[in-house]
Amino acid sequence: MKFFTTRAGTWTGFGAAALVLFGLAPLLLSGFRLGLLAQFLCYAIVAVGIGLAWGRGGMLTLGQGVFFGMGAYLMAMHLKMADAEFRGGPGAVPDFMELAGIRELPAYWAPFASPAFTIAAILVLPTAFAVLLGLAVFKRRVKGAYFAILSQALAGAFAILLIGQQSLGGFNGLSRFRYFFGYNLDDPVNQQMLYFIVAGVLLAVVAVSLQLRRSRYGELLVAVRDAEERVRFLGYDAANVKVVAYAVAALFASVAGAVFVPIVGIISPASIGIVPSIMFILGVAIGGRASLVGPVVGALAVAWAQTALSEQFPSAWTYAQGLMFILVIALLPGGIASTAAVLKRIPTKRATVEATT
Amino acid sequence: ACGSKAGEETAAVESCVDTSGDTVKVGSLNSLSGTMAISETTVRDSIALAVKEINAAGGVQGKTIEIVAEDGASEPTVFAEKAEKLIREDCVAAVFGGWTSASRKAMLPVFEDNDSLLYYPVQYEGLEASENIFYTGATTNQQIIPALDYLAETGVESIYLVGSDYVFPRTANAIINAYAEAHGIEVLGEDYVTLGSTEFSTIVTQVKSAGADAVFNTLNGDSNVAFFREYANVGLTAEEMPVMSVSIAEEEVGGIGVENIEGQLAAWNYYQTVDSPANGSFVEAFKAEYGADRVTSDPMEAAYTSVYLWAATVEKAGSFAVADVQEAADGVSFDAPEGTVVIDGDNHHVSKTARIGEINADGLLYTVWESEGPIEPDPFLEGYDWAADLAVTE
Amino acid sequence: MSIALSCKNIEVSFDGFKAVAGVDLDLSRGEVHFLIGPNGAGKTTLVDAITGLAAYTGSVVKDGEELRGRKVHHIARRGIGRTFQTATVFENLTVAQNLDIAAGAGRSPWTLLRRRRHLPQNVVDTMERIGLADRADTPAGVLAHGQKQWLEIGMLLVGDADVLLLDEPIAGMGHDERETTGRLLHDIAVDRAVAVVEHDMDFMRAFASRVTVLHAGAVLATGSVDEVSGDPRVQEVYLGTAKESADAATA
Amino acid sequence: MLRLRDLACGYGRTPVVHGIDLHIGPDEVVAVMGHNGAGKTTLLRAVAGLLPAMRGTVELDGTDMTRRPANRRVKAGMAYVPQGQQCFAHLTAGENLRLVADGRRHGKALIDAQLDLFPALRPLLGRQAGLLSGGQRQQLAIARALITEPRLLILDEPTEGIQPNVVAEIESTVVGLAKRGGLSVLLVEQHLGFALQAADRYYVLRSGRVASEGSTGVEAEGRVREAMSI
Amino acid sequence: MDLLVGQLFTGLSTGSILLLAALGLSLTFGQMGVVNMAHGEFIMAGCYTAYVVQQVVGDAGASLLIALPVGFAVGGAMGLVLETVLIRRLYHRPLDTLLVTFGVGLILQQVARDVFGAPAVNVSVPEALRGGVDLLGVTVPKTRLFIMALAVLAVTAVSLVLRFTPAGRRIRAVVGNRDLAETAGISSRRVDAGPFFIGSGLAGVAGVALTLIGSTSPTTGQSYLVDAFLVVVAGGLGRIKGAVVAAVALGALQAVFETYSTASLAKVGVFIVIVVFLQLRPQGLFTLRTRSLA
Ligand SMILES: Nc1ncnc2c1ncn2[C@@H]1O[C@H](COP(=O)(O)OP(=O)(O)OP(=O)(O)O)[C@@H](O)[C@H]1O
Ligand SMILES: Nc1ncnc2c1ncn2[C@@H]1O[C@H](COP(=O)(O)OP(=O)(O)OP(=O)(O)O)[C@@H](O)[C@H]1O
Ligand SMILES: NC(N)=O
Ligand SMILES: [Mg+2]
Ligand SMILES: [Mg+2]
Repeated sequence: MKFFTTRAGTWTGFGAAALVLFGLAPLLLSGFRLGLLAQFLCYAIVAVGIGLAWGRGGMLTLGQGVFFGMGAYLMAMHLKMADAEFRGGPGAVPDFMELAGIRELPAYWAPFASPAFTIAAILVLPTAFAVLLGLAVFKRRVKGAYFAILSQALAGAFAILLIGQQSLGGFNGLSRFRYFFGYNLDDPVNQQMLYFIVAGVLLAVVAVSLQLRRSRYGELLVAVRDAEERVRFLGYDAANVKVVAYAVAALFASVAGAVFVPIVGIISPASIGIVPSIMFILGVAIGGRASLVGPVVGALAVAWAQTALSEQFPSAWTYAQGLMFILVIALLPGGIASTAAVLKRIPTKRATVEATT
Repeated sequence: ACGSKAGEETAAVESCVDTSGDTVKVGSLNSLSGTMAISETTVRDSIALAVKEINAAGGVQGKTIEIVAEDGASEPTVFAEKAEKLIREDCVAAVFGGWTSASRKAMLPVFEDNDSLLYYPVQYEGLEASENIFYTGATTNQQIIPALDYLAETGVESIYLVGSDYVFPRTANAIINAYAEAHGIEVLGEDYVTLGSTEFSTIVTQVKSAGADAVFNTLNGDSNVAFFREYANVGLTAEEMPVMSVSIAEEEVGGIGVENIEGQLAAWNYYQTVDSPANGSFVEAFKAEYGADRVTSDPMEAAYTSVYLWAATVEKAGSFAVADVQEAADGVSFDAPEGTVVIDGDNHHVSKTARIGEINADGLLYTVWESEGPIEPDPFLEGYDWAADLAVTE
Repeated sequence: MSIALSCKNIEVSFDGFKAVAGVDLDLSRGEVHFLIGPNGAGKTTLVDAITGLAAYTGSVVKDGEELRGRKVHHIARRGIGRTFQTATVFENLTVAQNLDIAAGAGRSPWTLLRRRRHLPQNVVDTMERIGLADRADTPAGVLAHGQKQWLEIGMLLVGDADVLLLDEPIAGMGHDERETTGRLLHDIAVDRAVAVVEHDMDFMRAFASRVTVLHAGAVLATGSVDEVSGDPRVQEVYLGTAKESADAATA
Repeated sequence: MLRLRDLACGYGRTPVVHGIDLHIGPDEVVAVMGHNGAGKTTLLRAVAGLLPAMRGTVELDGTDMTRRPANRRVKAGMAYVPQGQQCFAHLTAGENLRLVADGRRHGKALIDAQLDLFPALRPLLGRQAGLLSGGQRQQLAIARALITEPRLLILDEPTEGIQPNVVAEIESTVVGLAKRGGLSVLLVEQHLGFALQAADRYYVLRSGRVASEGSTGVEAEGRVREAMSI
Repeated sequence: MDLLVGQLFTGLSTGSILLLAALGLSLTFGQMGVVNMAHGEFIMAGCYTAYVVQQVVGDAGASLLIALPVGFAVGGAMGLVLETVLIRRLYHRPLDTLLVTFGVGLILQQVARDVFGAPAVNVSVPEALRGGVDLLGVTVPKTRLFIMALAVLAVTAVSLVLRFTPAGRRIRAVVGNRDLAETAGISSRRVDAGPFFIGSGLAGVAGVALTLIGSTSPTTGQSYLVDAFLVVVAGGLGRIKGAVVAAVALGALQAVFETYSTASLAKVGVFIVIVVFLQLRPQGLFTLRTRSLA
């Protein structure tokens, strides 16, 4: 393990991951399974952000679905606009609006015809929202379970809000995307391209997270997690430290949502409410919140297990899923990432210094 | 290595359906977990029943039908994922299932891109027609409009609209508003609650004080229980202010408690009590298979029917190939429990008999009015002048 | 000797109860200023007030700047550092990381986002000074009580605080450690103002340049060690010579 | 009274205390001294039952306590005052005392006895313990321990943070209780003077082992200093 | 006037339902810091208890009276099992309890589905509670009056126990500092089980009561969970008084929003109000301060 913390080790790790993602996976998996993997990688991107905010920063963000959803909806709006434009020329309204009886393009949709604007919005809007919300919450020192419950309620409220927006597809959400920045989405070659894009984004996100953890900021974040008040007495504004991690996690989730949309072909409130948000967290917890790759592994494992189990036992897989959460979290506090460590010290009872949650 | 760009043709996907053996696979895709499981598990059962019966009668094209079941988990993305899996990995000839419009909208591109078939068995808001979907539940002119006609006929001059906050109720209410305007009915209020919400104190108070002649209810699922209990408890009765519901079938009546809903109205195409030989044997077979205490309902019947319609179409086409099935579909009919249904080859919907039912003390619904014969499907309401503003043809 | 921090008429009350009732206090550079007084006299509360943790009336001025109403971290940035009655360090970080963080309140975002290549010189020096050089890579959580307190003092030193408010810094230390700590404090105080809250009178006698006695939220006496220890009122409420005086110790 | 045989304990897998033999006789006051980090607190936590023993045994009056949870050791007559002025912060001071007095025969009288001992606590009974000053909390903690009518009182640096005249008070109380009979005391104390004055015998720990032990007569101070400063 | 009275009543009524659902949480979450996501499923278990009892007893009135204590026992027993088997290992990892109990909730839902079937079942309302009474010109359903009375009773009982009994003191002590409680002679194991039993039992009672107005299906509990957590948070962790005020306030707020916009938007509105409110009172309505830095 020590090796991977060295510079050479880091490059080796990234190299191996790239080899698996870009070489092995496309070779071994069918188009459908590769598409599924691409979808799982989106969850993994969200997980990396949660690992940072929760594992390092102690903020249990039960509402990542909000940021994931923002990214996804922003991208979906662009795809719908592109689609409408292709079918009906500039100014045409997307198909679902016609069906809902909306004849006139709502003003806030218009800018999403521009790819550049869309990408900027995906990067900026959720992040800015996270900064505002983070400031409101962290400056007032709302933390721990309070923060968790609050962010959960946020996810619930956000989903409900979206359901009520007929100009965003309401309960059905947005679906039926045909083109992605000019490319046909039903072409298998383009679907594979999408997979490569997601894989690339994941590696980039992991790299950013790694840099943040190893930086002084990373140490500061842990300090804030463990003794927030103390940090203030050293002259830092602890709220700002937290806001940064929270915003970065939001950014990752938003990007993940944005790439999720062309891959899965639909975004609806059902994918961003309370339960999906908890699923994001579960992946991270199961993989190991405090480690760098733990969240990635956990997110992939949970998503994969979910698919595999439900294919095998369509009517009883919830049992297996529930059991999986219970067993892994109760027995492996550090997640999958800690398996080795746990095996090593089975004879004794408790970790010396327990990571505070 | 980039693929085709917008405007260019994408190479057609090869279907992997294998008909060389003596079985043929079909998918059954319903929510077996999550909030929608409450309704969709019943549909799974009636699909299985139809398949069992067809197999017992020799299968389709001499082949035994094999069901691949998947759980849509009440999530549209899962429906899309599982549909793709059924098509591409299991190579099914057709998929039966879906319930919410969101799940259907999510699956639609999957079926179109992979050129496969979905049989969707639930009444819905209309305004859709895909080559790759067969809609065997009612569209609005086979359910909502007859319900409105019935209310108008019985002298209702004002209504109050209550619905769950999602697409079907919103679209339905848009249609109702247009209808009401054209027919001089006053809409006194329109309220939406979150799916699954059980707090109806405010709404029922408002309904009561508005004093409409009738309530048009597009609530779905659990909310109905809370709504009708509250409704009964503030002293509102079916005589005083009837409620016309379009999503309450035999299953739901059990959960609401018949004492709270007796005498209220519903609009569907099928009730367990429909008096026909076909229904007699359907109900009997269903109870034999799943227990005497189970009831049959409209979506179950539509799902059951959809399997038979598929089988009949395949027999007519003499092939399982999607193109052949699409080609042969027009005019295929089946003597369904609800009466004869016929596929409309243009819009892939089926003709259906509309029925207004009243809920009786035994928990079953009894027909109090029915259309003269099956109504032709008109998903885009092209035959109704007052609806001209509502929808656009695709 | 210059006045580093000047408190005028500080009052802190909790739901009507005055924990600090009009205290004037000047802390000068070059002095180790002891704050003593019975349990509950308001010493910790006074420190809380100065560092922005408790709301108060009155005024606290450092280098001509009024600190009242400022946020905790602003006050810390003005060079006022404190330790806590029970040591609080970052348990999951190493000694070196603890100090590095304490040294970096003024760092730019850019520096923060980069990896620490080597420890800043003042961190290395401070580790030496507080006797934890050989435990640089030990997580602070496993340090003994006393070591944590040294680490806390060290964290103030690297942070360039020039007013240090130490709440019972030698609690739990053995005799030798007390000596070491005392000398350290004197050393530190050469160009800083150090205020120490303590109940250990031997320690106070050995190292105090100046003593202020609080009693029931107010200043009872102030002066040199001898002046204060000779004050009969101080003996009565605090030092005690016999059993009887304990009864008077109620705050 | 109390006998530790080859007791080892620690955190995680690393032992901090390596095989300690120690005994306390009836009505005896025994002081444990040692540098910061020598393992005094760790030892006391193991005696009190908050840390599992890795090896060895803890016996109280001949009964093996090694596997008993902390609360049952209290019922057997041990009372432990942990280091660091700990109290139930969300309860009032009065409730802190009543908590342990509940279910005891003369609960009220016991509380009163403690309040006589620590008169400073009387006016604070209605205040939330978490808001008390450090010294007030420490007094509360000792009072709480005494209410359980222990036969063995375990004190971890009890005078830390307490004003001098009350320190003297506590000292005489502890010694007095032991003298009066029925109470043995295991005391960890940094204050050499206090420790040697209060205790009958002493142990010096160094790196989790007993480096020196003996009685606290004349010359004890020299021996202790020597044992500690190596 | 009617509208105002109606609003007032609706607020109180919604509030008392929220309160009933949240009261158990204010023990398990508020006092013990356990984020029990299976609390909703305990409520659901209470609903099914009412159903089963009614199947056995027949008479709706008698079965309601029997189901209330039985529901308490069923919920309590489930809580006890959960505490003993899982939560016990997790007291030092409060946020992990959230994830584990989420898994438990999933399993319980599926169990309900397999035992009772996915569709909702009916629990009949006793004759005596059918219909409404006219109060100041509005019709108030008797079922809601019953629930209000039950909520008042439950709250009173719980706060008296916590405040004034030795058991209550012990609970608060263990919650505050387990090790210290042990050394004060309190068996934290035994004490932990107490609030968990009561809290979960209250969920069961809530479930029984909620059958009077809502549905009984495997997902029933879910609809109450998030709101119940919000009540506890807004009220201030572990403060029964806070939970009462917060429940009624949220209920009233919801009712007002609903009247002037839609019910769905009302949820969003309530959330926004809570975020704004936490700006003013970050630790909730009623809080206990301490001087520690933790
Ligand atoms: N937040 C608060 N609310 C109510 N009373 C408080 C609060 N903080 C402190 N007090 C009271 O104020 C008084 C002064 O407390 P403080 O901690 O300042 O004493 P101290 O001088 O530091 O005592 P010690 O030497 O024992 O640490 C005490 O009686 C304490 O109970
Ligand atoms: N929770 C813990 N986890 C791991 N190691 C610990 C823990 N607590 C203490 N230690 C280690 O055990 C050793 C002994 O600590 P202990 O607290 O017993 O010392 P002590 O003799 O009581 O010191 P002091 O006089 O400072 O209170 C120390 O080296 C410390 O690093
Ligand atoms: N199609 C429906 N009922 O959602
Ligand atoms: Mg103090
Ligand atoms: Mg110690």
